[in-house]
Amino acid sequence: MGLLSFLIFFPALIGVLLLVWPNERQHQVRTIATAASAVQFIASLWLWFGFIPGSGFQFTESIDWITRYGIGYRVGVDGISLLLVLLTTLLTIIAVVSSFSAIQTGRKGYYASLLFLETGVIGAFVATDVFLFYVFWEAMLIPMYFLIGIWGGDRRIYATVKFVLYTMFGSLLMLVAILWTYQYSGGTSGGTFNLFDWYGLSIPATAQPWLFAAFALAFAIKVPMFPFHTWLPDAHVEAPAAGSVMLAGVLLKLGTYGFLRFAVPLFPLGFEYFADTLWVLAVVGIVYGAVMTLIQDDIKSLVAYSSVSHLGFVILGMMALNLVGASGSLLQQVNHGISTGALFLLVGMIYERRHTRKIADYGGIFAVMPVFSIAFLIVALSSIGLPGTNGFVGEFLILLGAFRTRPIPATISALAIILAAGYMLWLVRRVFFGPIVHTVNETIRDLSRRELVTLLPLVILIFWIGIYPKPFLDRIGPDLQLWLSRARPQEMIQVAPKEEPAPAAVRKIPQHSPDTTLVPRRDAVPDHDDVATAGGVG
Amino acid sequence: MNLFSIAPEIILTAGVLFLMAWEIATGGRKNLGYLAALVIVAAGVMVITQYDRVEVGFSGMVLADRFGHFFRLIIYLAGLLATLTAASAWHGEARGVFGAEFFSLLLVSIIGMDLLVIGANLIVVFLGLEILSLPLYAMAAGRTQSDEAVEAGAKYFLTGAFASGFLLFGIALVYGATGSFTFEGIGNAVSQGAQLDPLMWVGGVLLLIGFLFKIAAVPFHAWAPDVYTGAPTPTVAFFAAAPKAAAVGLLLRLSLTALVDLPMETVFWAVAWLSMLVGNLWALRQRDLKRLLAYSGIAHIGYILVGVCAKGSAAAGAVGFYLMGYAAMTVGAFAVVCAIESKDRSTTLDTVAGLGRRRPAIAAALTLFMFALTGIPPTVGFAGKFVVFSEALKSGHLGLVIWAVMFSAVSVYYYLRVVVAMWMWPADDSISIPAGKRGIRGYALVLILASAITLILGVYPQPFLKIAAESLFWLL
Amino acid sequence: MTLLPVPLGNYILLSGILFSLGVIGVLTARNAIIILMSVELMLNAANLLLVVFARVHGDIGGQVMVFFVLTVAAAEAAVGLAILVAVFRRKGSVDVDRLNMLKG
Amino acid sequence: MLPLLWTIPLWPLLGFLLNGFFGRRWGKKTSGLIGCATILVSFLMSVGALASLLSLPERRYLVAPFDWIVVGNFHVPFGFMLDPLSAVMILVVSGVGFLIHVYSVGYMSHDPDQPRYFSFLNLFVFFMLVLVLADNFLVMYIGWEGVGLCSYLLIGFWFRRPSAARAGMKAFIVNRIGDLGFSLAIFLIFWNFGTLSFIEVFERAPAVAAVSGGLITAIGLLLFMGATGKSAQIPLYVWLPDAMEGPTPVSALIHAATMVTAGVYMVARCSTLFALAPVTLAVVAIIGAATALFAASMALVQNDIKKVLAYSTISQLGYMFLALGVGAFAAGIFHLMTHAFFKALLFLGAGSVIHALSDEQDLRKMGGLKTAMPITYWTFLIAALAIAGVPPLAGFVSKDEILWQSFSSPIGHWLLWLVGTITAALTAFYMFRLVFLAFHGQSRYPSTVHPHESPGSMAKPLIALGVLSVIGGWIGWPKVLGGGSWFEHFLAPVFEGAEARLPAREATHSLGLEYGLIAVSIAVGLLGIGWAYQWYVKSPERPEHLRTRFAGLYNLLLNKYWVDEIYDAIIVRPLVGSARFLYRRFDLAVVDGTANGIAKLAQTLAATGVRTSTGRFRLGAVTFAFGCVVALGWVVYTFLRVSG
Repeated sequence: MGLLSFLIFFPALIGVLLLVWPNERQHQVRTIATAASAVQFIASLWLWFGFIPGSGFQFTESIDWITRYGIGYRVGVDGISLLLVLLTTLLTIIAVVSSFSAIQTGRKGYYASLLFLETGVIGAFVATDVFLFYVFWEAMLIPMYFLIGIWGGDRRIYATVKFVLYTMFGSLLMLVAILWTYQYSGGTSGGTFNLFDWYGLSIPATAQPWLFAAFALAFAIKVPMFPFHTWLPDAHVEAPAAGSVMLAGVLLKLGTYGFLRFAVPLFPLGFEYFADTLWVLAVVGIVYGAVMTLIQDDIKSLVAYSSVSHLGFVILGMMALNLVGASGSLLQQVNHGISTGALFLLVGMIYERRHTRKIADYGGIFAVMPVFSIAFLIVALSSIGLPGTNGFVGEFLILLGAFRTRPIPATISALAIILAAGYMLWLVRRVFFGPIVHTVNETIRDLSRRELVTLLPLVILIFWIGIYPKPFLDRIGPDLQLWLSRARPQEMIQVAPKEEPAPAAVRKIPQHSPDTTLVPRRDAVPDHDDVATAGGVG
Repeated sequence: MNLFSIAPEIILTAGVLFLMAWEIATGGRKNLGYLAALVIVAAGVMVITQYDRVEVGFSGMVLADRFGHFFRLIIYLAGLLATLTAASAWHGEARGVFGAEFFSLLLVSIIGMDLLVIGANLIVVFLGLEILSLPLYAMAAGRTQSDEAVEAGAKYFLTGAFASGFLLFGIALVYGATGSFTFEGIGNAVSQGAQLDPLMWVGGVLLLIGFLFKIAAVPFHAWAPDVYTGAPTPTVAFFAAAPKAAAVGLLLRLSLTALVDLPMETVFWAVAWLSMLVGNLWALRQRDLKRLLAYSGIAHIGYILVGVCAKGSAAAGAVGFYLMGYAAMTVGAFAVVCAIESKDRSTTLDTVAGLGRRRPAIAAALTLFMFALTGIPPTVGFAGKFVVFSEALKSGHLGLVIWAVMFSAVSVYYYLRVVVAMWMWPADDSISIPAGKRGIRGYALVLILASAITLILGVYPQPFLKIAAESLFWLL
Repeated sequence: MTLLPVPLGNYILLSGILFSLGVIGVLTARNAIIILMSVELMLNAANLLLVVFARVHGDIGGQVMVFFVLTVAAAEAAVGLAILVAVFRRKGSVDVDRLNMLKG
Repeated sequence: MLPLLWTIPLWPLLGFLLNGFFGRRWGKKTSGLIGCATILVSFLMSVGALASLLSLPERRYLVAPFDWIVVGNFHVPFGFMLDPLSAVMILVVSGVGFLIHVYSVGYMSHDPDQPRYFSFLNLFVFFMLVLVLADNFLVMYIGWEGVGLCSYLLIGFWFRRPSAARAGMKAFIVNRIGDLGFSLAIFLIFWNFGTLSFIEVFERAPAVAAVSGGLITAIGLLLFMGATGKSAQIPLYVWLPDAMEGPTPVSALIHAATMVTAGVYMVARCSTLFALAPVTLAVVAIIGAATALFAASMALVQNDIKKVLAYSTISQLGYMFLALGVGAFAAGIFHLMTHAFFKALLFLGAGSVIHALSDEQDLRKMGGLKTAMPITYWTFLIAALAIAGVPPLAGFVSKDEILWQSFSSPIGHWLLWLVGTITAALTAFYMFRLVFLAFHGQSRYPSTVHPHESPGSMAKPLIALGVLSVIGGWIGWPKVLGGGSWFEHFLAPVFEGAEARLPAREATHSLGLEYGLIAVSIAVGLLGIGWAYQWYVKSPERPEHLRTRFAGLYNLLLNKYWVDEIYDAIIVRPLVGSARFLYRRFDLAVVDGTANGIAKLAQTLAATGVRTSTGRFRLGAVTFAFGCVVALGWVVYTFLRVSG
C-alpha cells in the first residue's frame, strides 16, 4: 500500500474504529482521533519532502478496480493537488483538536465524521481516475451532512439539507457528463476513466460546451460561485466550528480544484466557449460577495460571504490563463483554507464562550481577550491580503495575471480589495474595539493553551507563505505550466507560443528605434540577480 | 424431461412440503423461518453448482441458461433476505398469524418467479406469473385481523387479476400472430414478417403491460403504495424486490429474444420517464416509511427501465447488477421498518425520530440503505445507477438519463429526510420501539447481510458486474 | 392454415368485444364479485382467441394453454374469493369503493 | 557596512517581536528600552550606510537576501537598494523615529499598554524602512501597506474610544483606495516592462514611452493615486485629520514626519516615469498646490491643537507635491526632510502641552503656557518660525526653494507660485494663531490643572528637534544666498534620469528676480505672523467679530467644507444602503428564492399529484386502462407509420 492509499484509508479505518468504540470508554475518543490525525499529518509531510517539482504525478498507484468499465484505483499527486492534500491533513488535526470542548455529545460519531471527511477529501484530491474522483466527491457529502445536521445550530437541518441538495443537483449532472465523456473514450468497449487518457481525448467541439457546462455547474456550486452561493452562508452559520473550518478550508477547494483538474483541461473548447460567462460570474461574485459581506450582522455569515468573494478571486486567477494568475489561483486556494479556516476557528472559540454569533453582542473584546484579538486581527489582515501575509501573495498574483488577460474585470475585482478592508475592519472594530457594552463580555477568558496551539500553525503559515512563498510556488509551477498547455485551446497555443510573452509594449518597439538598446532583446526578463551582483560588485 | 433444469425448484417444492410437515410434526413455529431460509440457500447452491450448464427441459419449455441462473440467484437473494426478515419479525411469537403457511407461500412464490426467468415459453411464463402472484395475494391479505392488510390484499388481488387478463389476451394475440408460444418461435416469426402483423404489435404491448404491472411501473402502479402500506411488512419486503427481479428478468428476455425486432423501446422509455417522475415526486409528500419506500420502489423501477430501454446484453448486465443491489437495499430498508414498527400504529418519520440515539446500530443500517437508495457512493445504489446510466447513454438515451439524474436529485430530499429524522430530530419518547433487546438483535443477521451486500457491491462491483454481464450475454 | 367456418376477423372482433366488456366491467363495477366475474370474462375472451388461433395454426399449443388458463382461473378465484370473504367479514360489504383506508 | 544593509529594518522588527511577545512580562521600562534601542541601532547603521555610500562612485548599492515571489518570469526578490534618496529617507525615519521613541517613553509612561505601543511603533519603523529601502515596486508595496497597517493600529491604539477605532478604520480604508491605484500601476508596469525592479523599469521607461506615451501617463496617474492616499492629498486627505485620535507621538512620527511623506518619496523615486509623461507632473503640481491652499484654509479656524497641525501637514505635503510637480524633485525631498524636523517638533510640543494639561486639546482652553513650560514654548516657537519660513531656519530654505522652482521651472507656472505664496502667508498666520492662543495671553484652562514642564525624556527630543529645525536646512542653503545646494547635488544621481527628460532649465531668470521672490516669501511669512499677532494678541475681539460677520464662511471652514459628510452621503451610505437592499431583495429574495422556489415548486407538484393517488381501486384500474389505451394508440400510430 502506498503513501496515498494510507492517507486515504487510514482515517476511514480509525473512523470505523471510533464508531464501534465502547461507549463506556468515550473519553478516549478524542485522544484516538487526535493521534490518528497527527499520524496522518506527519505521514502527509512525506509528500511535501518527497515531492519532486516538475515530474508530473508522483506517489502514483494504479490497481485495476472495475475493469469492465475501465475503472481503476488510480491515485497520484502533482503540484496542483499536493498543497491541497497537505492543507487537508493540517486542517483536520486542527479541527479535531479545536473540538475538544465544543463537542460534548456524540463524540464518537463526530470525530468519526471528521475522519471520514478527511478520507473523502484526500481521495478526491489525489484521484486520477474520474470515477474514483466522483466516488470520493459524493461520498464526502455524507460526513459533512452529519457534521452540520447533528452538531450544528438551530437551523441546522435546513442548512444541511440545502447543502446536500445543492451539491447533489450539480454533481449528478456532472455524472451524466462523466458518462458521456466516457463514451468518447471508447465506452464499454475498451473505454477508460483514466484521467491521463482523458486528457488526450479529442472531444468534438460541439459537445465540449455541454460537457464543460455540466462539470462547471457542479464545481461552481461547490466553490460556490455567484449565483449558486446561497447555500454557503446557511451551511456555515449552522455548522459547528470545526465543520466550518473543514467546509471553508477544504471542501470549497474541491470546486476550484475540479475546475483546474477536470473541467478546464478536459474541455478547453468548452471552457473557451464559456470564458465570458465565467469572467462575468467571477467578477460579479467578487464584488457582490464583498458588498454582501459588508452588511452581515452575524460573524459566521460575514465570513461565509467573504468566502464567496475570495473564491471569486480564485476563479479569476484561473481565468487569466497565464502562469502568474494560475499560480495565484492555486496558492490562494491554500491561503483561503488557512485564513478562512482560522477565522472560523476563532469565531468558534468566541462562540463557545458567549454562545452568540451576532456582532452586536460583542464590542470591546480586545480589552478582555488581547491574545484572541491579536490572533483574529492577524488572520483578518491575511484575509484582506495585507502584504507580508499569505493573502497578499495569492491575491496579487491573481490580479496581476488577470490584469494581463482582461484589464477591466481585473480592475473591477481589485475594487473588492477596498471593500474587503471595509468589511473586515468594520467587523474588527465592532467586535474588538470600543467600550465593552455588554457586561457579560467583561469576564470572558482569553485563549487557552490548547486553542493557541490550534491557531499557531495557521498563523505561522500565514506569515511563511506571505514572506517566503517560494517553496510553495516552486512546487506548483511546473504542473500549472502543463495545465496551461491543456487549458488553452489549440489555436491559442499556436498564436502565443511562449508562456508570458514579452511585455506588449516592448514587443511593439520597431527594430530601428534607437531606444531598443535599452531593452533586452530576449523574451525572458533578465534575472534580478544580475542586477544585484552588478550593483554589489560596483 | 431433464429434471435438472428445474432442480432448484424441486428443492423448493420439497422445502414447502417439509415445512408444513415440520410444523405439524413439532407443533412449533420457532425456527420455521430459518428452515425456509436454508431451503432457499440450498436451492441457491443447486443453481450455483449448475451455473455453467445450460439445462433444457420439458421439450424446450424450460431453458435454465446462465440468464436464468443469474436471475434465480437474485430472486433467492431477495427471498432469503425477506425470509430472514420474516423469521426475525415472528421469532418466538407464540401465536403468530403465520407459521409454515407463510414461508410455504413464500417458497411457492419463488418457484413461480423461477419459472418466469427460466421459462422459454409463454405458457410457462403465464403459469409462473400466476404461481408467483397467487401466494402473494394471500400473503398480502394474510394478517386478516388487520383492516389494512385485508384491503391491501383485495386491492392487490383485484388489480393483479385484471392485469393478468391483459397479459393473457396479449399472449393470445402474439400466439395468433406467430403461431408459437416459445420465445424462439415468436422471435423467428417476428423476424420473418410478423412484425408487420398488427396483432403482434398489440399483443406485444399487452404482454409487456402485464409485466410492467407486476413491477409497479407508472401508470400501472396504483396498487403498489396501498399494498405496501397495508400488507405485513415482511411480506412487503419480499414483494418489493423478488417479483420485480423476476419480472424485469422476463422483460429483458422478452425484449431481447421474442420481441427483439419490435420497436418496443418507446414503451419502456415512456414508462421509465413516468415512473421516475411520479415515484420521486409523490414520495416527497410521504411520512409513512412503507409508503415512502413504495414510491421509492416505483422510482427505482424507472431507473431500471432506463437500462431496459438501452436494449443490449451489456445493458441487461447492468440491469441485473442493479437488481442485485436493489434487492439488498430495499429489503434491508424494510427489515429496519419491520424491526421498529409496532402493531398499533404506522411507521412514520416520527417513529424514527431520534432513532440514531436510541438504537444507533439499526439507525446506521437504515441510513446506509437510504444513502444507497439515493445513489451515493460507495454503495451499490451508486454503482448500479452508474452502470445503468452508462449503458443508457451508450445507446443514446441522453434525455432519459438527464431526466433520471434530475429526479435522483429530487430523491435526495425524501431519502435524507428519513436520515434527518433519525439523527437530527429529537426523539419522541412516547413512541416505543420494540423494547426487548432480543427483538431487535434478531434482525442482526438480515441487516448485516443486506448492509454487506450494499457495501461490497458498491465498493468492489467488478466480479458481480462480470457475472451479470457474462450471464446476460447468454441471451444473444 | 386450416379453414374456418367464419372469417378470422370475426373471431378476433368477438373476443375483442368480450375483452372490452370485461375491462369495462372491472372499471365500472363496485361489487368485487362482479369485478372478479368481469376478469373471468376477460380471460375467457383470451381463451376464445387461443382456441381459434390453435385451429388457425393447426397447433395444439393454444388449446393446451386454455386448459392451463382454466386451471389458473379456478385457483385465482379460490384465492380471490377467500380474500373477499375476509373483506366482507371486516367491512361488511365487498364494495370496492369502501376499500379506502389506504391512500396518499 | 553595506552588505548588512538589509539588517537595518530588521532591528525594529526584532524590537516589535520582543515587545510583542514578552513586553507584558518584562514590563514597561524594558519595553521602552527595547523600542528605543533597536531604533537607535538602525539609526547608527543608517549613518554608517550613508558613509559607505558616499565612498561608492555610482552612489547605489543593491542587496537581495532572498527571492520573494518567483512565478515563471515574474521574479521579485526581497531586494533592498541604497542610494542617496533612500539614504536620506532612512536617516530621517530612524533619526526622527528614535527621537520620537525617546519622547514616547515619557509621554506613554502612564499607559498600561506601553509594550503594545512600542511594539507597534517599532513595527511601523520596520515597514517604513522597508518602504524606503525597497529596490522594487512590490517590496515597496509591502512597506506601503505595512505602514498603513501600523497607522491603523496606532490611530486606534486607545481602542476603547469609539472615535479612535473609527478613525483607524477610516485611515486604512481610504489608504486602500489609493493603494488600488498603486497596485494597478504595478500591474501595468510589470506587463509592459517585464520587471518591477526600479532600476530596470527606469532604464526601459524611455523605450516604452516611445511606443506608448499614454501608458506611462496611466502608470504615473495611478501611482500618484496611491500617493494621494498615503500622503493625504485631495481627494483622499480626509483620513489624516481624524488620525489625530492616536497618541500624539504617533501623530508626530507617522502622520507628520514619515509615513505621510511616503507618497512624496514614491513620486520622487519614480521621477523618471513622471518626467516622461508631462501630464502627470502637471496633475501632481496642481493637486499639490490645491491641497496646500485648501488644507491651509481649513487650518485657519480649527480649535483642536492637533487638528491645526494635521491640516498644516496636509498643506505642507501639498507643497512637496508642488515641488515634485514642477520637476524640482530634490526640493520636494528637501522640504520633506525639513518638514519632518519641524513638524515632528510641533507635534511633540503639542503633545507636551496636551500632556501638561491632562489631555486637553482644545486651543480655547489653553493660553499663557509660556511661563509654565519654557522648553516646550521655545522649541515650539522655533518650529513655528521654521514652518512660517523665517530665515535662516530650515523651513525657510526648503520652502523658498519650492516657491522659486514653481515660478522659474520650465514646467512651472506663476499661478502655482501665487498659490504657494498665499499658502505661505496662511501658514504663518495659523501657526502663530496657535502659538499665541496656546502660549500667550490669559490662561483659560481650569484652575485645578497645574501645567508643568515635561520630563527630560520628553524635553530632550524637543531640543534635539529644535536644533535640527534650525540647522537642518543649511545643508541645502541655496547658491544664490551663498550656500552650496549640497543637498541637491547629493540627490542629483537619483534624479538624473528625470532631469534628462524635462525641458532644459532656462538660464534667463535674473538674479534680481530670485532675490525678489525670496524677499516676497519672507515678507508673506512675516505678514502672516504679524496678522496673527494683530488678531490674537493685540485685539482678541477681532476674530470673534469676524466670526459672526462671516458666519457662513467660518462654518464652511470649521466643518472642513463638509467633505466628510459629502463622502458619506455619496459613497458610504449608498454603498451600505444598496448592499442592504441587494441582500434582502436580491440575495435572499431572488437568488435564494429561486433555489427555494424550485424546491417549493416540486413540493407543490407533489402535493397536487399525490392527491390523485386516492387509493380507490377503480381509479387505479382506470389509470391502468388509460395507460393501455395510450400504449395501444401509440402502437396503432407507429404501426401505421411503419407499414406506410
